[in-house]
Amino acid sequence: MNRLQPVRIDHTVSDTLAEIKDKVCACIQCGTCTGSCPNAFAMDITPRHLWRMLLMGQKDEIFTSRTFVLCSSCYYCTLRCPRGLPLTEAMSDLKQIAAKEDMIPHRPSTRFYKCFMDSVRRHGRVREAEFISTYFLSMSATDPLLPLKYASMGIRLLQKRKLALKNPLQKMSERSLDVVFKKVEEMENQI
Amino acid sequence: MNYLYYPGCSLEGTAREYNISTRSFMKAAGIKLTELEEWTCCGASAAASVSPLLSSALPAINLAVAESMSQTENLLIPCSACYLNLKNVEEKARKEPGLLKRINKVLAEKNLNFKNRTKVRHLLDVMAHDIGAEKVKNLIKKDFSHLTIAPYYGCQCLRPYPVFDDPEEPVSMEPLIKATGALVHSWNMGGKCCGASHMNTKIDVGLELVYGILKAARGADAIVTVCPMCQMNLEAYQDKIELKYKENLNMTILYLPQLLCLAMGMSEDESGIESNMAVTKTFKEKMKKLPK
Amino acid sequence: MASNLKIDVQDKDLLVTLREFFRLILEQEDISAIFVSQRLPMKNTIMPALVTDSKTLDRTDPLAPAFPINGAKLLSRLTRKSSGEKIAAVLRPCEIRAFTELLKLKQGKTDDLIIIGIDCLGAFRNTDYFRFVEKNPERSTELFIDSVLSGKGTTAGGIDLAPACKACEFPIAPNNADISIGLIGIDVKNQVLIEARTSAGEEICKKLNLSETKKTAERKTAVDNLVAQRIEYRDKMFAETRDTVDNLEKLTAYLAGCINCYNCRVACPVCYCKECVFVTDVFYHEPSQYLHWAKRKGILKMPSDTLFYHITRLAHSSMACVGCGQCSNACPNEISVMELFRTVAEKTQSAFGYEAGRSLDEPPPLSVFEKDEFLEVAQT
Amino acid sequence: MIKKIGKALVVGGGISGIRAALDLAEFGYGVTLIDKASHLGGILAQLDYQFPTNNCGMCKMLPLIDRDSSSQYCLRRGLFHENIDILLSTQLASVEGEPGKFQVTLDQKSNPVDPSLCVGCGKCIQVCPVELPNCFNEGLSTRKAIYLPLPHAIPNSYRIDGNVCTLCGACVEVCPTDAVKLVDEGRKKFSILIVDDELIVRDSLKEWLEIEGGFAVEMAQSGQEALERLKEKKFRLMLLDIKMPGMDGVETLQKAKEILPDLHVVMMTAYATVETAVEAMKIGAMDYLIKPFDPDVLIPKIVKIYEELNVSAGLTLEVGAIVLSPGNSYFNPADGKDTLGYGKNPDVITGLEFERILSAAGPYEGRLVRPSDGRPIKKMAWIQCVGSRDFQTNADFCSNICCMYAIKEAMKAKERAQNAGYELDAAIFYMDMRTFGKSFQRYKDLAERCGVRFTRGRIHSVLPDKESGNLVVRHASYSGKISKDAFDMIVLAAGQRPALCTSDIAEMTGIELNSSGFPSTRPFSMSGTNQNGIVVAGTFAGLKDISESVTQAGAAALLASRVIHASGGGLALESGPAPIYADVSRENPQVMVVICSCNMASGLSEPEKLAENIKADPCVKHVLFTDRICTTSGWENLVEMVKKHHPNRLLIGACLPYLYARNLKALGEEVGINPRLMDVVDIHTPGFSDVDSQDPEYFRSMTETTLKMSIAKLKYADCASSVHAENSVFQQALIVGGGIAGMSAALAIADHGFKVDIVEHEKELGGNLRWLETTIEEHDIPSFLADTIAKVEKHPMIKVHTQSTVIASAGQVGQFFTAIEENEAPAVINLEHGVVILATGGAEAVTTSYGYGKNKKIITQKELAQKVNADELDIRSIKTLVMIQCVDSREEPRNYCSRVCCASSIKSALQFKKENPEIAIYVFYRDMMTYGFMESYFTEARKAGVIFIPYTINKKPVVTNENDSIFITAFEPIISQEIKIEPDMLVLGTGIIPTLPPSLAQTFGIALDQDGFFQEAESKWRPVDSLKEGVFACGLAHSPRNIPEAIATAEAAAQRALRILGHEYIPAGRISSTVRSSLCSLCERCIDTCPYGARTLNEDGKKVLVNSAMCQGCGLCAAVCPNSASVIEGYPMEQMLEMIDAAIL
Repeated sequence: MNRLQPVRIDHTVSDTLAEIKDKVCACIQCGTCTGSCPNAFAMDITPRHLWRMLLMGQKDEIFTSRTFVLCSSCYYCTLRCPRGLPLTEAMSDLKQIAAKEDMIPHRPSTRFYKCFMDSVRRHGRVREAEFISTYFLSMSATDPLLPLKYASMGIRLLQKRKLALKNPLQKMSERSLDVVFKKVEEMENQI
Repeated sequence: MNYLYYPGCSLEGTAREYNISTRSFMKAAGIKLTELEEWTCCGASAAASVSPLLSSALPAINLAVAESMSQTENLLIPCSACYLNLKNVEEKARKEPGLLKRINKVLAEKNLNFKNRTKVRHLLDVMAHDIGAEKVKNLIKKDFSHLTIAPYYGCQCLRPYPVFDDPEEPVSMEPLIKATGALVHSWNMGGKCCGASHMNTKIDVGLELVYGILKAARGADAIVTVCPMCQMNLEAYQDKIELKYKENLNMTILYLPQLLCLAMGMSEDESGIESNMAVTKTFKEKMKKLPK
Repeated sequence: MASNLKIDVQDKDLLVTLREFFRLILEQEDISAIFVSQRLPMKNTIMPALVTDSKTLDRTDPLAPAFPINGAKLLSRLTRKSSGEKIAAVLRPCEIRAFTELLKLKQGKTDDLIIIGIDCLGAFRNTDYFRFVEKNPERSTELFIDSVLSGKGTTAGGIDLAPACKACEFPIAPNNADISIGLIGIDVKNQVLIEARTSAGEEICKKLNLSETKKTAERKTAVDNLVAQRIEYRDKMFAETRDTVDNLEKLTAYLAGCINCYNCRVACPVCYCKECVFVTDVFYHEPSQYLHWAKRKGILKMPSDTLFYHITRLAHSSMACVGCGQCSNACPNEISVMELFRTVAEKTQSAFGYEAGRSLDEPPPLSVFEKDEFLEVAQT
Repeated sequence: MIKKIGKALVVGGGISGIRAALDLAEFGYGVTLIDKASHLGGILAQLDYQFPTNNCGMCKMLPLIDRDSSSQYCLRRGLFHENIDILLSTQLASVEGEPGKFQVTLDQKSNPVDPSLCVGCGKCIQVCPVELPNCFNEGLSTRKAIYLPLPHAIPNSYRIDGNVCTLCGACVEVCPTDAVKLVDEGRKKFSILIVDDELIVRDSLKEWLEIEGGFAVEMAQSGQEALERLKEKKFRLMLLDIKMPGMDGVETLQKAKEILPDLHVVMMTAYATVETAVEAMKIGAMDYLIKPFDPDVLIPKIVKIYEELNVSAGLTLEVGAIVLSPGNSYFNPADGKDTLGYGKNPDVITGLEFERILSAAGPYEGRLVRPSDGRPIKKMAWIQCVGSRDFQTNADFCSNICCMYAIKEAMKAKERAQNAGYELDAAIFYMDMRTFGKSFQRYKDLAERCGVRFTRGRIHSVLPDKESGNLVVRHASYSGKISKDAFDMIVLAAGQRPALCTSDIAEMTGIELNSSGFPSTRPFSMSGTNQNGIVVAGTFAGLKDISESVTQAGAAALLASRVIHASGGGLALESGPAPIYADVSRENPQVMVVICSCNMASGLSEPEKLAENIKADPCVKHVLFTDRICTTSGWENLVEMVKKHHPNRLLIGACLPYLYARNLKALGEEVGINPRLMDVVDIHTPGFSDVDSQDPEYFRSMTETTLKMSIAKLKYADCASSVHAENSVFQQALIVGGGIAGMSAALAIADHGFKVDIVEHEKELGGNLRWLETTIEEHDIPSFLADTIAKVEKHPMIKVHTQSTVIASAGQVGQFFTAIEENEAPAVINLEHGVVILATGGAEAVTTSYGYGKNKKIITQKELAQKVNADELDIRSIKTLVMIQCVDSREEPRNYCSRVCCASSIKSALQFKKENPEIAIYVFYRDMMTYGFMESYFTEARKAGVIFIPYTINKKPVVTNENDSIFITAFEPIISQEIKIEPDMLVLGTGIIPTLPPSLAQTFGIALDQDGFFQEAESKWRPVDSLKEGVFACGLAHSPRNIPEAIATAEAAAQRALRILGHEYIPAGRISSTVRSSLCSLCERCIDTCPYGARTLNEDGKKVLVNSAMCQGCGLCAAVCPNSASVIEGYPMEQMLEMIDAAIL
């Protein structure tokens, strides 16, 4: 981890991160989050390290790491943080940035969520079969074999009457939340 | 006691047996559930990763509908993810008045108004505290004293809001399990994370977490859950885990109301057990051979 | 600090050379008197004396194997208050060490004092010395010196050193002597080693224009060997004494001959009380009390309180005991007081890492409080 | 004894309350000291060991001067002082009036066990059927409903815990002296109304409360009916259901309160309507109960309410000032999100519980075993900051003392293990090791050398390992490495919380509370509140260690005393006549021996034989047996015996000797026997020390020996009734140093009407405050300083000597003669004064570290402050600022924390961030010492974006100069990388060094510590005294401190000085040493040995003198003197020898 050349610390933090930085700047680097995280074993840098990089303005390093996408929202860190920082929320804020900027390494996650939300937008409720197939489609350039990994699962779900296959690409339904999504987009773009 | 009822998307699909068993259980306990009219998706874990406002607006739509239906009744939610999303809005809108305004600006598109008056309740909370083990005990018809059940709570009904149970060492399922005569498996994995949507995006990480849980459950006859995502992660990947870790950890995974329905002597239709993906042979046999 | 100097021996006569050296010192402008052992005119008696007339120095005999009194006590009388004049004192190492203890007890001062230490060749018991000197009234000291320094041993005329001297591991003057005269391991036919150990000592030596010399390996080996030999004797003595007094009954028997004459106390250089508690009313008990005690066990040794006396003295003085042996010398009933004292002192002093007479900078252990001392006692 | 008119009330009898009470009492005021508990001592009653000595030393607080006016035994057992009325089981009920004239009402709880009858035989404990956790041992052992609240208290009598007593009456039956009056008529008069629509609820409640609880119960089935009943009868308590048809509970509550405003209401609710119940509490309900009810829970709860309401109110007093010192409470780690398993796992305990485990009187008699299975503890961890520095528990503060007590406990535990023959693995998990007090850092280093492991990191959860039963702790190192460690036991440092009574007291007195619920004090004061005449002491305003508590209690006493004095107290003197005793010095000793037989009835077979053996001594005239001497009637019997037989000496053989001190004094006055000729010996303990041996012969011989020893003691007791000469006092003070501490002390003394001389070597008063602008709380320093200087200069009793120095001093407490030299117009002035306070201050340390002096951009904190004050700094132009803390500090040779530098850095950082939000500030630190409520500023600084980077002593930041630029290269442990910063300015926190010249210390005969600060007589118990009585120190001369802390030491020192100045003569203690000069060899060992500096050589060096006021009669001089030239008067050698003779019989 040590680099020969010391990192020049620069205070100017990118604007995109400013809001998240505010959420965690009272951090005391106690490591409760790291010690609590069930996914820490799979992370390349620990959550505490991630927050520190955020405070030090190391944006590129943050997004080349896979730490934040590995957050499974178990809220252990939020529960235990002695400073009461909204850490799970800050993780999902990072995910939002990755989604918005469509960062390639994080596509499996961000696309997954996007397809899910598209399904919700269209029907008001999620259509599991539809959303899974659009997800596979969106990932086909990155991981064309992805559908195969889940094929047997699909079949088992079908057998258990857990997947409704009808009308996979149905029109906007009565319950459509399109207006809501539009309004949200409009409001969020204003800021 | 009557409740408004928000099943959520999963309970219409992959978790249909949760929906079935919850309704059966409530009926047996003499509780009337009124399903929310035209309920919509809460946004699951996806909305928060896409848009913060949307992640508040989607649950708020349903809370606004609930308010319009009843001033007094609590909103019962079996799915932990939905529960947390709705609870989150309830809590946040109370603390940040600005958010309430912004939400209502969005909800105006649907001609809805959200006042934040409905109390969001998790199914487990209602079962453990409003109904209570004493009452459940009276409804039990079968003796499960030969079973050991591992209670698995998952994350989102416990954290970040410790509403009805200890968020580190939860216990609220235990009296209910004991009411069936079964023993409670002693472990400390009840509140641990199952990996959530990692199973779809980072499957290796997800498998590692589930492996840990299943391994710790060894010795129990079944794990009971109160969350569709937990249920799915625990039941649907057992073969993949066997392949990866070279260990057979097959385990029956039931929803908590399913276990109670079975103990009340309900049929397969009423408990929805035919939709479960992991019910071991041993478990089935034990179901047939009850102690006298 | 110390500088090594020498004086040449005149006509191979060590005593004459030393006397000349003392004369030079006494003739120093600022020195009014010299305190040194003298051969007294009557009965070959050796006693310390305060000499102001340099002519009388030809009877000076610091190396005679006689040790009738520890000079520390006398020096304390000379220096308790300032006389306004300076004196020099020639002392054996154990006298300097005892004086050091007295200094710590404010019983003397060094402001107007030059301490001249001299390598100690040992001494006989008082009674032995008289037997010895009677045989060779003229050159007894020379005989003794020759015998010791030539390596023939300390026994002369069938008489050996007193046990205290045989057990003494400090034949060389301690560091706070201003000047130390070295003899052991030195070719005393030709020269004597003079060490100036303090600035006062240096100053005097400078005035005497002594030539420099080097400490030789021979001296070191000779001293080391002597000390090793003494320690061997001493440890054997400790072991034997311990064996003899390791319970109350044995100790009572050991001291059975005591008659409360308190000679040992008077002879002891570090027993400094003006009036000993044992001669006060406290120990003049009511007649009924003696009877009461006698009745309890059927017998009461008279004089009473003898054991108590020795134990009290051990408690008060063993920490300052330098092992000079005057107590044994003084006992009319031949009780081995020195052996008992040294054996106990070895324990009490080592418990505090203390060594009586070693350094003026070490305060008497019972006068200082150290909170981390004897923690094991606190814990039990 | 001289008594001043003027009285103070001290609320809370922990060490702070005791200190304040003693300080006021020693000055001469009357003090009423109350405590809610049935004993004094507060939390210290439970703590056996304190660092740095790792022992107790509470008795060191007892008066050293005029010490016969108070008890002189273990202060943890109890206290007695002529000027202090101690009221236990008593609470403050109301406060009216104004400063100088407060009317207070006190509530005193009655005890069913009559202390004048109880003989402490303990038979009641054996029969009591109720067993519950013993709070003295923090619940680690059990006790009965009838119990001794503090096992070692004196006097001590049993109490009944009314909350749990079932009124079964078993104790009444066995009590041999009818001391227990159980029938509580009160409960029958306590009428309860139960309101519920469900009949079954009503019926069962009525049954439980009437039959088992003994209350008078009536019922109503609706809100309407309840209101009717309330109009008819005055109920005390109403149990009210929430969900009822018609009028619901909340509405009923509102209306009921209109009818009976004093009615106490408890809501009854189902789980679902808990929130409504909580709402109801806002409109007047006192509590709520959740259905379904369990009688085992419900009845005690109602009884508790009854007990609380049923205290006997009504004792009223008039006092001039009130000192509030009721202590604090502690965070319960089981509350809220209990991630550490406290309350679930018996081996997870709090620090206080561990203190009880360490205690020999604790649940395991001091053995290091764990609660769950009694297994020896081999590996143990301390987890810091539980409920402190934790937003989750609303604790944006540090609890001040936990770091140090954790280290102490670890050291003590290691020592215990070593004594048991093994090495304990002790680990402390901490966030910042806050070793900010004097000597703390070295103590921590010592612990580290002793093998205590210090691991930085916050432990979030403790999980039991099912198989081993051990507790597993997971923690992440800075590098992110997760490690697991299993321990046998875990100790949690539970954080501070306000005392439970805080809000009640605040309401009564009008004192303000801070955002954390603790009382807040006035700017620049540790003790003054917004209410004049009402002051706070000890941990009431925030947890403090002993030393700080004692200091602050002294300051509180001073402020209280000032108000009393200002309102006229202290003007009049009144003194009682000295008792007259018969002169028996020419009579032969005639001892009367009275033996209390109640505790020896079973052990003693032949009392006649015992009496006969004792009588063998011709001095013994009477041997009498009686019983229950400790009861009032028993004592009266004894008095009759004395009157009948007229002995000239009295010996009592009984149980608890200390108990009789006051009785003997009274008896002496009544019958004319000097109390010195009376003695009480414990004949109970020696006889039963070997419990297994119930051999009557053994018991008799032990009793006989004990009595004979005491007879010997009495035979030789000094019967002269003369009192030592009193030492006159120059009622005037000298203060060296005119900084804020010196000025505060001067004002404090002068305000009491005594003259003060201030000697200041500079031209102006003010010291370090002259370059300080604001405090971290943003209080304005210059105006405060100007104000103080004006007060000093205008004060008629204060004379300021600027540009002056002390050149020589001689004398002792009460009588010092000091010469000072005024430098400007050279002149020597001679001063006579009774006390001296050294307030010589301190200065910022100079440094050559981190390139200081090589580049203009590198400055010290003081230079920064001066630049800012002089407006020489354009904060907006600074882009990057770096601060380095602990420069040359907390490592040898300057191995101490200077306490103010961290706060100072944060203060500047916040100020700069406010003026220039764009500025980047990096603070390199080792441990941020933002102790106590200062923590919130640390939080604020983080929130403001200041970046704090920890470094270790082995890896300090490196400063390099490159072409006029400076660079700081350092290792950032969390991102595990070297970082390099180019700041526009580097500020070094170099800390404080004392400026107390060693020559001055020598002049006044006091010692300095190894760092050159004032050496206290005892760091915890006598923090501002020197071992030499009459010399005190305060401010930075004492130790590094911030302004209010420095002022607190000044006020405490002033209060200590007033004790002496308040008297024209200092009375000597009864027991004092003396020198028999004819025997003295002038070896001066006694002078070196005397710890109180009471001995000196006279002018011509021919005599050792003893100052009888300073002598404490400890006897060290007598022990060190070989021929008894030094003796303790009244303890002749013959006496000791005969006592020894009796003992070895």
